[in-house]
Amino acid sequence: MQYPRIELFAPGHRGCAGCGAAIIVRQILKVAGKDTIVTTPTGCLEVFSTPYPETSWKVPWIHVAFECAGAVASGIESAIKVLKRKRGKFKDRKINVIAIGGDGGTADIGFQSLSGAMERGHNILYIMYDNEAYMNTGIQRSSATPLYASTTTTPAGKISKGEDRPKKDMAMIMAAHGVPYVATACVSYPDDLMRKVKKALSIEGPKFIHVLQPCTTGWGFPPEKTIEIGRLAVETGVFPLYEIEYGEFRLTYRPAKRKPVKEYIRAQKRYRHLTDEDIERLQKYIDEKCKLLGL
Amino acid sequence: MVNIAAIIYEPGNSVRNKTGGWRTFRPILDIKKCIKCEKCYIFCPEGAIQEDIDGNFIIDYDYCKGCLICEHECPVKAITRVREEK
Amino acid sequence: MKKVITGTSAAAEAVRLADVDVIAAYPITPQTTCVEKLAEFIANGELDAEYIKVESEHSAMAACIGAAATGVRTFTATASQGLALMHELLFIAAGMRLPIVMLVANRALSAPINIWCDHQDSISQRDTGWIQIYAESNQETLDSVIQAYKIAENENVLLPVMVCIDGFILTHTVEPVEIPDEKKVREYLGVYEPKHAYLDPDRPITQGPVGVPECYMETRKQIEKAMENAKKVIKDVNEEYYNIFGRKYGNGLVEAYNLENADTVLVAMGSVCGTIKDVIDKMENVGLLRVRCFRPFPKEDIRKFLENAENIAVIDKNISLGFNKGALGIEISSVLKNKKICNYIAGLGGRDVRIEDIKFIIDHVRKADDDETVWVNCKE
Amino acid sequence: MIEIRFHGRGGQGAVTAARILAKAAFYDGKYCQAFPFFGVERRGAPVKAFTRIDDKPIRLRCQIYEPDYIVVQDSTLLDVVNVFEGLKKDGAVIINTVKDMEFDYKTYCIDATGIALEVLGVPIVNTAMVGAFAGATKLVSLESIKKAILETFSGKLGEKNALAAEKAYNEIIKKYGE
Repeated sequence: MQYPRIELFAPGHRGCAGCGAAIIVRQILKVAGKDTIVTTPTGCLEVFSTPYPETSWKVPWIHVAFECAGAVASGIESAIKVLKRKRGKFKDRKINVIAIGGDGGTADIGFQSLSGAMERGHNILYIMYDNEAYMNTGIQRSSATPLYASTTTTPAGKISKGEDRPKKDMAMIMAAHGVPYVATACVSYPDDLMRKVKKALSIEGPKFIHVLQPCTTGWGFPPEKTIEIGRLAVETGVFPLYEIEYGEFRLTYRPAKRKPVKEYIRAQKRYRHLTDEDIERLQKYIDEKCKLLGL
Repeated sequence: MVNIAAIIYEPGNSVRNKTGGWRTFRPILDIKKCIKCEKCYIFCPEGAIQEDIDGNFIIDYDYCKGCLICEHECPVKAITRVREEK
Repeated sequence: MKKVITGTSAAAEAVRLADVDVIAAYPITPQTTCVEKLAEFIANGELDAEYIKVESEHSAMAACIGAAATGVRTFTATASQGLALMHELLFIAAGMRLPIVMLVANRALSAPINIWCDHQDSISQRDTGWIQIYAESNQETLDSVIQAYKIAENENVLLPVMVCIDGFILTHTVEPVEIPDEKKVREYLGVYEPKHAYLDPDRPITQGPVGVPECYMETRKQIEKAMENAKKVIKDVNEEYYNIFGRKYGNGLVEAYNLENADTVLVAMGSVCGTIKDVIDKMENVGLLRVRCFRPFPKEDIRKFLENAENIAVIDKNISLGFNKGALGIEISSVLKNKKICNYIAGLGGRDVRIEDIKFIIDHVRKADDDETVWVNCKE
Repeated sequence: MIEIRFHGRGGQGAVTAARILAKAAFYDGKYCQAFPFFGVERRGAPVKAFTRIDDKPIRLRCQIYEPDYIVVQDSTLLDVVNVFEGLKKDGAVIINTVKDMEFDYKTYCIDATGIALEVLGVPIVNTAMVGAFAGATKLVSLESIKKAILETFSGKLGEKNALAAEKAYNEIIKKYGE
């Protein structure tokens, strides 16, 4: 038996067929276990998992607003501390406080709140499931949208190649907060992702994991390819997997030979406007980034 | 009656929402070919693939939305697709 | 024990006495001295609480929501721009039925930027589902914060409460305040033990789900019902508090002052009521109806107490731009039929409301033929 | 009701002086209120603070326009602001100066800077001025002033400030009689 059998995210949710976010949540909760409280900012996950009177969550869960998951998690963590200290509740139990937010709720509107929570040193784990755009509202660009991706607010057109800015590097920004643990992970590598969640939860203080989540609807690929696309992102070096533990950087996966970025790009509709020359430029950009990480 | 603050007190009660009706294609798992690598299990967005008491993986068609990640990821082609027909 | 302290210190003392568990706050004038005092209490071991030094008022309220939803007693304080920044979360705190208590040090809103007192900040949060209590003195500030927990945590209410005090006029003024016995207050309040909402792995509930059209309206109606319930609870708490601590404020919702035989009645909120009382003590047939609780709005009491008034002068330290009336003026007019009600916009942005201004208002309303709005002591 | 207005410069502790006076009145069994006039002034700019003292609870919340007393912490303020504005005809002035000044009001001159420099080593005159006020008006007792000062400043600093107040108090009595 490879994976824990515990299921804390129930079926019946309204996620798209092939939704990577749902897979990520299943994987997270398998390692986090029952003694976990989850907060989710507004976003796809929040919406598809809790249309009243139904919930898919089997752990205590709370949604407050779009831009404040970091602060909400801070409040929960502080309350647990107080309950332990003043009332003897949860005595000798480790209660995990996990925020699971999309890239919009994390890298954009929730960025300040997240930064505050990380800087203050709360014992929380923040997981960003990154589908590289505002999928909940219909594929608008976020600061996590990668270069050249076409979204509804950065559409490719006669004079536009889609998004004109490179992706914001959230993991490195979080690492700059000096938190004890930062990692990147991808839905397609469950062993790696689950090991990182487990490790993060064993560390006291603020932790951040950036998880890539290919989105069938937003990226434009058939639902069965969610895992394959994620794998391509990693194998091409578009999305390197690493962890930074107490400031020490370590690649956690090194492709035997990096695949051409073209394979990843051509598999998605959001990039279909790109010419071979465009992809060549992207390849160069990715090569440089990989070189920096020693990949 | 709506609960105070619309709090939901029944954990995981979305199970009453059977999403099997979403399917266009139905994955069929051939347990004879299955090598129990658990890929379909860990990659199913619905958690609709579970082990039965004999240790075989079975697909819960009440919830399977027919995304076919399982079919696509199966290393031994133990899962195949058929058109849903009414 | 009596101490000469500021309004913000009085609020902080109340928070200490209430044994609050989690405080999340961000500094803003003229509230800051409150959260500084609380930091001092914690630093000296006089209050055992987690103090989250958040990076904005938005996060202050979000952290309070997170903590309150985990089942502990919470407090924050803010003013003006900070309260405005919290706006969307105020709806959420009320919608999630979390008994958060907040001190609002009333201050004008930008632009132009102004740090001084008026009520525009809290009045602008009128419809968020928060109970609003306006205190007249530092003593009432302390008592109201303690009472706020009793009211907010009442099972028939379960709504957040903001205690509003006039910036500088109370926050930075020292005066004698009776500080009740800690043990007595803690006995009175007890420990907050929610039945409806708390995050606990042993009882995994979902808080803050998607309120689909089939349920949303009901949740709003439930809050309205809770507001209605709050009227009685606030009155009861006012009495109960009097019996234990020896102080009460009118009937809890409104305070009637010199209303017998009054043909002219001033209606106002907050610290200006003290000045009004001093002025009308020396006059004939002038009374004051102090609205202590703005939400829930005490319609019934207002009708009852203003029944015999001929000249009603409503003083507002806020303005509904485009309607040329203050919020209290609008609401009093909607509650009373066939009455002459003049609205006086006064004290915006820290403009002092002087004795002569009160005298002017009384004189003006008595002479007025019809409803009128007057900007008091305001140049063209 | 007695109303007192303090004039000082930002950083000289006029607000603290107003509060110490209020607390002292409270220790004498009276009701009191003290509040600043908060502007945007920083260190050095002219500032005002107010104290009210009464035998019954004080409800008035407006500023003080016709004070019974003014306390001028810095005589150079005379050139900058009209410190006498609204002062009642039978009101009095307590002013920090090395000179013997005469105004249209009963005037008490005190070299509070001298006392502050001697006792505290810094020219912060607020506690000396409160002591002088007590000596001049007898509205509050020296004991209560000292108690309020010791409550405001901890340890040695409190003791020194209480001494400064006492010196100023005695100085005024010596100069103007009981």
